[in-house]
Amino acid sequence: MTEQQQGGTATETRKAVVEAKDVVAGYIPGVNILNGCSLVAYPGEMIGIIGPNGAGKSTLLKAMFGLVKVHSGSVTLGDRDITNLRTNQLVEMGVGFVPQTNNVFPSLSIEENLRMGLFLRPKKIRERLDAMWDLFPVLHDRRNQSAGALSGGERQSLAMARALMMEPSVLLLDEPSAGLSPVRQDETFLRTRRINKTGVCVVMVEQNARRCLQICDRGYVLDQGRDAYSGTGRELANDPKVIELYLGTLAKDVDEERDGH
Amino acid sequence: MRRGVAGLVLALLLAPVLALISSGPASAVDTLCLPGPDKACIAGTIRTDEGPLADVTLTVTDESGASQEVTTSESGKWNVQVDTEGKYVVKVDAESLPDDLDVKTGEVTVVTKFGVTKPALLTIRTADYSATTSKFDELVQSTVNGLRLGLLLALASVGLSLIYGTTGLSNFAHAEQVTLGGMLGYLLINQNGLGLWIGGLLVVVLCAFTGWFQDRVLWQPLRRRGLGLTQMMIVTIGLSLALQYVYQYTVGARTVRVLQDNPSVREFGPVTITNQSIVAMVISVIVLAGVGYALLRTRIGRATRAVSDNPALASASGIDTDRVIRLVWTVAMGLAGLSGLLYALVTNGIKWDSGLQILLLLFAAVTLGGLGTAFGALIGAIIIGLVVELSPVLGMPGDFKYATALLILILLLLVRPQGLLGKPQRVG
Amino acid sequence: MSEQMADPKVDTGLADPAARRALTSGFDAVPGAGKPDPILVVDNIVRQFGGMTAVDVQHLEVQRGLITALIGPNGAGKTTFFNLITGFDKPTTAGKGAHWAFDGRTLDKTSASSVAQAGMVRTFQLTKALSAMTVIDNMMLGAQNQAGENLLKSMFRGTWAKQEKEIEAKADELLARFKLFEKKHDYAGSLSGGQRKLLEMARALMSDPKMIMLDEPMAGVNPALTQSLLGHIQNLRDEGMTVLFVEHDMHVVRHISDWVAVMAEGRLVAEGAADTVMSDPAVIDAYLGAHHDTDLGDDALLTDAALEGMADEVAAEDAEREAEEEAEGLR
Amino acid sequence: SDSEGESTPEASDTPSASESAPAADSFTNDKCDAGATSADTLRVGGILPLTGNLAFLGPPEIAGVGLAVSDINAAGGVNGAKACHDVQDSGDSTDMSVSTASAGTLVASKPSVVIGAASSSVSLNVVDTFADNKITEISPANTAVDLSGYSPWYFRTAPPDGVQGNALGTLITTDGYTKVGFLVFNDTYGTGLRNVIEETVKAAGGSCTYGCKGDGDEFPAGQTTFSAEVSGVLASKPDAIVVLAFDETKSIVPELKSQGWDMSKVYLTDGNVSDYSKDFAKGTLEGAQGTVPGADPDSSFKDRLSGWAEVGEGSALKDYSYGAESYDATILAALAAVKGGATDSATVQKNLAAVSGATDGEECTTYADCVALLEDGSEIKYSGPSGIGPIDDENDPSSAFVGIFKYNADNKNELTTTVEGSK
Amino acid sequence: MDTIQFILNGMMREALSPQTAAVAIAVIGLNIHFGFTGLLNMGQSGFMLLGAYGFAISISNGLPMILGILFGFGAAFIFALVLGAPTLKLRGDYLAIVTISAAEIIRYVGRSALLVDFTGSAQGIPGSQYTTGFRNLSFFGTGSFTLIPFNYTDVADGAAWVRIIGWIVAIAVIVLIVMRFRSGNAFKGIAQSAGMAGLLVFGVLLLFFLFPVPYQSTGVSGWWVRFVAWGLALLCTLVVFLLVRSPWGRLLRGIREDEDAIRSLGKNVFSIKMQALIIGGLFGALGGMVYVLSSSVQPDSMGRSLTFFCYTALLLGGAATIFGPVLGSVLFFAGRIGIKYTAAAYVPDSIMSNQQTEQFSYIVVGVALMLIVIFRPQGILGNKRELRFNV
Ligand SMILES: Nc1ncnc2c1ncn2[C@@H]1O[C@H](COP(=O)(O)OP(=O)(O)OP(=O)(O)O)[C@@H](O)[C@H]1O
Ligand SMILES: Nc1ncnc2c1ncn2[C@@H]1O[C@H](COP(=O)(O)OP(=O)(O)OP(=O)(O)O)[C@@H](O)[C@H]1O
Ligand SMILES: [Mg+2]
Ligand SMILES: [Mg+2]
Repeated sequence: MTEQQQGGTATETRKAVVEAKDVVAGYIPGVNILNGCSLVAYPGEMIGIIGPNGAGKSTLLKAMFGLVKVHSGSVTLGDRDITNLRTNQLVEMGVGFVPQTNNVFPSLSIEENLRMGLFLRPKKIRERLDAMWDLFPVLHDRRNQSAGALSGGERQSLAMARALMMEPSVLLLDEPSAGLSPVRQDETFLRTRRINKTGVCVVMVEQNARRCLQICDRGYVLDQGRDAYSGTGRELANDPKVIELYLGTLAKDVDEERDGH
Repeated sequence: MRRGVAGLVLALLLAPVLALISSGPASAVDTLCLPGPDKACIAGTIRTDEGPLADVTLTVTDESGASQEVTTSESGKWNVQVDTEGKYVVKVDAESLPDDLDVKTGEVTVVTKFGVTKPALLTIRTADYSATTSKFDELVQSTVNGLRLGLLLALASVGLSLIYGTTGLSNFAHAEQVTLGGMLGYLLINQNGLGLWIGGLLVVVLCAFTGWFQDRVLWQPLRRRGLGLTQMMIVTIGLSLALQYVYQYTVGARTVRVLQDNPSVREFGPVTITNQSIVAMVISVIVLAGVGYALLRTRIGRATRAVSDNPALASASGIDTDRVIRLVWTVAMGLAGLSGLLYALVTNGIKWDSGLQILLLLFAAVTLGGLGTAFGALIGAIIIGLVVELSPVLGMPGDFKYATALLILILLLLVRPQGLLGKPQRVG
Repeated sequence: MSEQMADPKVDTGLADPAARRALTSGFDAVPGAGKPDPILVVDNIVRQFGGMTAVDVQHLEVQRGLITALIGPNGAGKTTFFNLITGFDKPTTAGKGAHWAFDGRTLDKTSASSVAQAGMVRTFQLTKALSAMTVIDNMMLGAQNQAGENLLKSMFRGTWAKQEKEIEAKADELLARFKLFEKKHDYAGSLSGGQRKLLEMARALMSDPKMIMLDEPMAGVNPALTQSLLGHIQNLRDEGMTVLFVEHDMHVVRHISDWVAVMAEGRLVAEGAADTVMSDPAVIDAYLGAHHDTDLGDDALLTDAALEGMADEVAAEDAEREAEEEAEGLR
Repeated sequence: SDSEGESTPEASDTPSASESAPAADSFTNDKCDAGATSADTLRVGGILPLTGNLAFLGPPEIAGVGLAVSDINAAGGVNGAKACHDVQDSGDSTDMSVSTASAGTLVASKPSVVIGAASSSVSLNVVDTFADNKITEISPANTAVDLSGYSPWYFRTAPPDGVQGNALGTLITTDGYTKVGFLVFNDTYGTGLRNVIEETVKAAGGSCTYGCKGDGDEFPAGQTTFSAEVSGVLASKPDAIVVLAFDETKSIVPELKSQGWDMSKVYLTDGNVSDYSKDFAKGTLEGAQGTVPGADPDSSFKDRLSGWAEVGEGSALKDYSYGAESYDATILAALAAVKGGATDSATVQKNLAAVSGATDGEECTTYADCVALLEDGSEIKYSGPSGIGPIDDENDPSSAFVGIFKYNADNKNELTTTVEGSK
Repeated sequence: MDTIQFILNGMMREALSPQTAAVAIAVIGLNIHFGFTGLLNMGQSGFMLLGAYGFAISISNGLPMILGILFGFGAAFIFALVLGAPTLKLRGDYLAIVTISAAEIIRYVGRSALLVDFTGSAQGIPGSQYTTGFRNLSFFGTGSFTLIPFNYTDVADGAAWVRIIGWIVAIAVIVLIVMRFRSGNAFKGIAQSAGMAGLLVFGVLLLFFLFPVPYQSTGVSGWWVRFVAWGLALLCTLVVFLLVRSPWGRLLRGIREDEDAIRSLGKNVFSIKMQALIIGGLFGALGGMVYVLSSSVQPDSMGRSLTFFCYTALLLGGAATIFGPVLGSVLFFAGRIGIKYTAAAYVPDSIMSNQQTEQFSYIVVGVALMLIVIFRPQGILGNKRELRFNV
C-alpha cells in the first residue's frame, strides 16, 4: 500500500535532499508511534503531509528533526545520516523547523525571537531582520513587545518569520496556517511556495489539506504511523478514497451550496 | 585538702560568691584581698570611660562610723578587707580625682559577707562623655552594612536566579557552593599561604570549574534522561547534604578564617568600614554589572533567556542548549564561589553551614526581584540586605531581622505577585 | 441529583432551518444589533494593554439557540474578548460602565468559575489538556454539580457512585463521537495537537452548558473529522444550546453559523448572515483576501504583482489597527 | 567476663601507686562490643555532637569519655571488668530525629550510664526517654537552670549558669564597669548565662545597655553576619561587652575590632574561651578576660586529653571545652558502680551523689585512689579536673571552681586566678 | 547478636519510631498539597510546629488534652487560611517561597527570647509538661515487652538457614505487596482486600520476628506512643485513600495540571485549593503533635531541614500515591540509620575516627539520596508514565 508512487517519481534518479526510511519512532520506550514510515524529498520539492489527528505527522517531523528518538530506520540529509542527531547540529546544516505548538519564546521580545532564528550567523542579522520587517510589518511595529502577549495568529506569524530568518535549505513546517486569518493563510501558502521556488525544499504538515495539496508537488497521507498514500498533490486531492477518509466534503459542499445560491 | 574552702562555700549557697583562693600570676591584681571564714572583702576599680585612674582615694565606712582609706593602684584597682559583716559605705574622695570629671556615683553602699569579695561600683565619667549615639549615624552605618550584605547576597543570588531561569531548577545546593568559595579561600590562602589576589582568583576559577564539572557529570545526564524538576530539586537537596558533611569531614565543624589579620578600617564621617568591605563591594558591583551587560546585550545572554523560555525551540534555533546551560552553571558557580570568598572575608569567617544560613535569604532575594530575572535578583538582594541590617536599628528586636526580611518579601508578593521586575503572564 | 443531570436545554423550536432563517432575517445587520431573545448581552467592554486597545466592544447581543460565529483578522481581539466575558481577564472599564449579562444574570464581577457554573463554558485557543491525567479523567472533570466534589461527601462513595457511573457513560459517548475512545485510558499529555483540541471541546460539552464558546475549535482538526463534529454541534444547537465560536475556516463558518459577527481592531465592525457578511467588500478586503477562492497551486499567483497585492491586503488588515494605535497615542 | 575479672586486678596493681599520667602510648580506646551490657561491665554510652552545629564540641567530650575509660581500665576496670564506651551522635537541634534514634540505640544497648548531651535542647529531647528506661544520664555541658532537678536520672557535671554567671558578673563589676552590653546567642546557654550576669551586675549597681533580658536582641543560632549586632551594642555605649556565644565568637571579635572596640573590655565565657592564636592577628584579643568553670584544667590534663584523642580519634585536640566535665562524669559513674558493687544503671544513679562528696567523704583525685578508698570502705569525695563540688539534691554540682583567664598578645588565654562559685 | 543484627535492629527501631510515624503523617499531608494538588508547600514544618505549639502550650497551661489537640489544629487551620488567602492565587513558585518564609517566621517567633514564658524560646517546652495526660490514657500497663518475644536466634539455635529463609519470605512478601499495589487493584473486592491485609500483617509480624524490639509499654517512646502514632498514620492514609479516589481527588489532580482549565469548567479552584491546603496542613499539625509526644517541643527541630526530609520521604515513596508517604518516611529514616550504623561498624577506626565516620555516613546519605532519585525518579510506588508530563 505504501508504494503507490507512479509517474516521474518512480524512475527518479535525482538525489534525495531529505529522506526518512522506514522510520520507527516513539516517545515512550516500547510504544511506537511511527511504524515504518518513509518519506523522501528531492531538490526543490514541496512535500505535504496530511492525515487524521494523531496519525503521527508531527511525530514524523520531529523524528526527522531529532526531537523524537528514532528506534529503527534512518533519516538522511543529502549524503549524511542524520538519524538521532542533535537538533542544533541539524540547524547548522541548514534545516529549519516550525513546531506545531510552543513555537515562540514567550518572554523574549519579538525582535529577540527573530534574532534567535539566526543565532548561528549573527553577522547577517541586520540584513535578515530588515527582510522580515518587510514581510511582516505588524511584527516590526511591536518589535519590543514580548512574544507571550501575542494572539494565536500573531504567534504563528512570528514563528514562521523566525524560521525564515536563517534561510534554511530544508524547511520543516508543522501546520503553519493554523490559527491564521484566511488572507494570511493564503499569503503563508504562497510565500512558502515562493520560498520553495528559490530552491528550498519544504516539508509541511497541514490540516488545511485542500490548500496544502493544491500547492504541494507531492503529498503523503499518514495514518496510524504509516504512509498510507502518496502521490502528487493533485492526484491525492482528487482521489475519492482520500477525500472520503481524510479530506471530507465540507468545503466542496459549502462551495457548491454557495455557488448554487 | 587541696582547695581549702569547699565546706565554707556550702554554707553560702544562695549568695553570689567570689572567693579568692589561689592566685596565678600576681600581676593582674595588684594587692590581694583574701576573704576568709571571718573576713570579707570589698573591691573595685576606679575608671572613667577613658581608662583606669590611679591614686584615687576612697573611704570605706562601716555602720559604726569607723572608716579606712585606700588608694587605687596603677590599674585603678583597690580593695579592702573587713572583719564584720554588714553595710559599708564606699565613697570616693573628689579631691583626689583629676579635674574635669563628672562623678555620677561617688558613693555606694555594700553589704559584705564573710568569705566573699563584694564589688563596689562607682561611676565616674569624663566631662564630654555622652551616653547616646546619634540615631542618624547608626542608620547610616547600618545602611552601608546593608548595602554590603546586599551586594554579597546579590553575587550569589544572581547565579541562583540564572540557574532557575535557564533550567527551572531550584538549586538548594547553591548555598554549599557559596560555602565552598570561603572554604577554598581558607585552604588556599590561610593554609597554603597563597596571596589574597592570586588565591582569590584561583578560588573563583576552581568554583567555576565545579560548576562546569557538576553539569558535565550530573545535571546534563539528568536533563537528557528527562528527570523532572522536583526530582532534580531533591537531588540538589541530597547534594547539599553531602557537601555540608564533606566540609565537616575535611575542614571541621568550626569557623575558619581566610585571613587571620584584622582588616584595616576606614572612616567616612559616621561610617566605619573595613578596606576589605570596600574592595568586596567594588568587586561585586563590577562583576554584577558585567553579568548584567552580558545577559542583556550579548548573544549568549539572549540565548540563556531563550533556553529558559523554551529549550526545545531554542535548540531548534541552533542554540546548543547544553552548552548554554553548562556555561550558566559555570558562571553561576563561579559567582557563588566569589560571593562565598568575599563573604568569608567580610564577615570574618566561614563555617560548614554558613551558606545554608543565608540560603533562604538568597531565595528570598531571587523571588523578591522576580523569578528568573537576574536584575531582579540584584535588586531583591540589596533590599533584603538593607532590611536585615536596618530592621534592628528601626526598632525590630534583633531576633527578628531575618524574619522581617521574609515578612517584607511576603507582603511585597501580595501586592506584586510577579516580583519587582517580573512580568505577568497572558492567560488563554 | 437526577434533576441536575437532566438536560438543561429547552426546545426553542429552532431545530428547523427555515425557522432559523426566518428568525435571523428579522435581525438588523448592523454591529450591535438588538436580538429578540439574547442570551448574552455585552456593553461597553474595553481592554487596553499599555497604550494599545485590544478590545472595545460597545454593544453585542447573542441570540439564544443559534450558532453565532465571531470572525476577524489576527489580533482583532477575539480571544481577549472571550477572556473578558468568561472572567479570565478584567476589562479596563470594569466598574466604569462595563456591563455584561448572561441569561439575565449580571456577570460584571464574577469569577471564571461562576461564569462557567452559570452555563457559559469556553475552550482555549492554546489547548489546556490536563497532561498527567487520563483522557477519561479529563472528561469526568467537565461534568457539573458532582456530589463527590464536595469534600465531606467525597469520603463516602455511596453518595456519588451512581452519579459517577452516569457521567462516565456520557463521557464515553462523547469520546466516541470525538474519535478519542481508544485513547480513553491514555494520558492526555500523550495526545497529538489536534486530539487535544478535540478533547478540550468534548470536555467542555460534558458540562451541558447553556452556551458554549469555542475558540478556533477546528484549527488543526482533520477536515473529515471536522465535518462530523460540525454535525454534532448542529445537533446540540437543535437541542437548544447556544454556540458562539471563533473560526478562521470560512467553510466552517459558512456551513454552520446562523449569524456572524465580525471584529477588527477590537471593535465589532459588522454583523449579519454568513453570506451577507462574507460578500461585504470591506470584510473581503481586510480579512478574506482576494484569493480565498482561487487555487493557490496556480503559478500565476507567484508573480510579484500577485504577492504584492496580497501583501497589500495584509497591510489593510493591519492598517486600521495602526491608525487606531496612533490615535490612541495622540490621546 | 569472669576470666577477665581475674586478670585485671593484677594489672592494676602496678600502676596504682603512681598518680601521674600514664605514658601516651598506654592510652586505650575501649569501644564496646555490641553485646556487652551493663549487666557485665561498665558500659558508658555517649550522646555527643559528632555532626551538626555543635560538632566542634564533640572531640574534647569524646576524648574526656575515652580517656576516663582508658584510665579506669588502666586501674583495673570496674569491679574487675573492663569498662567500655560507645559514643553515639546527638546531631543538633535542627534534626532531632538523630538524637532520638541514638537514644533508642543507647537504651537498647543497656548502658550503665549515658554521657551527654552537649546541647540543652538535645538533652530535653532525650531526657525523658532515658528517665523512663531508668538510665542514668550525665550531661557534661548543660548549664540551663531549667534542667536542675529535672528527673532523678538526669545529672550534670557542668555547673549550672549561676556559678559561672555570678563569678563573671562580679569580675566585671570589680573591674569597675558600670554599663554592660551583651552579644548573646539565642539558646539556653546564652540566655541563661546572660540572665545571671545581668542580675549580678545590676545587683552591684550596674546596668545593661544591649542584649538584655526581654529586649529580644539575641542573635539566632547559626547566624553568620554580626555587623548589625555589633553596631547595635556599640551604639548603646557600654563600658564593657560580654560575648556569650560559641564558635560565632570568631566572627564577632574581628567585627568588634573593626568597629573600633577596645578588646580589653570584652568578657568571654566557657563556651568561647579558647586558644585563638591561630585565628586572630597578634594582639587582637589582648586584655580580654573570660571565665571557665573547672579548677585549673592544668596543662597535664589537657595533654592527656589530647593524647588520648590522637590515639582514639586520630587527631590532637584543638579545643578542650567540656573535656574535663566529660571525664569526671565518666569517672563518677564508674566510682558509683564500684561503690554500689554493680554496673547497672540504677546502682550508678543511687551512688553518684555519694561518690561526688555529698556524704562528706575523703577527697581523692584519681580513679585508682578513689577505688582504693572505696575498697577500704570509706566514703569518698571525688575531686577531678572539672573542679566541681558534690552533686546536690537537684543532681547539679553544688559549686565549682571558676578559672579567670586573660588573653595575652598571642590571643592565648592565661589563667589569672581561680575562684570558687556556687549556684 | 552479630553486627548485621545490630544494624537491622537499629533500622527497625527507627522504622517503628513514633517520630517516623509523625513525619509520615506530615508527609501524607504534604502529599495532598504537593502530590495531588501541586501546591509547592515548602513550609510543612511550620504547620507541624504550630500543631505542636498549640498542643503543648495549651496542655502545659493546664487545659485538657482534647482542647490542646483542638488548639493545635486550630493554629494550623488559621495558618493555612492566612497563608492561602493571598497566595493561592499566585504562581506555584511563589507559594513555595511564601510558605517556607512563613514557616521560618513562625520558628523565629517561637524561639524568640521575648516569648520565653510562652513558647520556652530556643529551649522549647519539655515533654514532661504536656505528655502526662497522654500517657495516662494508655491501657498498655507498665513494664516493657517485646512484641514477638522470640527471634531467630531462639529458633534452631539461630542457625543461618532460619535467617536466610526468614529473609527470603520477608522480601517475597514485600515484593508481593508492592506489586499488588502497583497493579492498582489491591483493594478491589473483599477477597483482595482481605488478602492484602493478611499479607501486610504477616509481613509485619515476620519483620518483628527477624528483629525483636523491646520497649516500655507506656514510656515516652514506648509501645503506647508507637501504637497511637502508627494508628494515626494508618488512619490518615485511609482518609487520603478515600479522598483522592473520589471526584474531589480528581479535581485536585486537575488543579495540579492546569488551574485555568479547571476554572473554565466551572469549578471554584480557589476554594478547592484552600480545602487541600487546610487538610494537608491539619495532617501536618497532627504530625507535629505526634512528633513531640515522645520528645519535647523545639522550634529548631521543625525548621527547613524537616520540610526537606518530608519532601525527600514523599518523593522516595512516590508522590501522589497512597502508601508512598508512609513507605518513604520509613525508608528514609531507617535507611539513614542503616547507612550510619553500617559505616560505624565497617569503617575501621584506623581510617576514620568515630566522628569522621559519622560525618562520612551523612555524605553517603546525601549521595544515596541523589542516586535513588536519579535511578527511581518516580519513587518506589510512583508511576513512571505520569512523570513524563509533569515537567
Ligand atoms: N509527548 C507524547 N508522548 C506520548 N505519546 C505522544 C506524545 N505526543 C504524541 N503522542 C502520540 O503520538 C500519536 C501521534 O501524535 P502526533 O502529534 O504525531 O499526531 P499528528 O499526526 O501530528 O496529529 P495532529 O494532526 O492532531 O497534530 C498520537 O496518537 C499521540 O497519542
Ligand atoms: N497580555 C497581553 N499583553 C499585551 N498585549 C496583549 C495581551 N493579550 C493580548 N494582547 C494583544 O491584544 C490583541 C488581541 O489579541 P487576541 O488574542 O484577542 O486576538 P485574536 O483576535 O484572538 O487573534 P487570533 O485570531 O490571532 O487568535 C493582540 O494584538 C495581542 O497582541
Ligand atoms: Mg500534529
Ligand atoms: Mg485568538
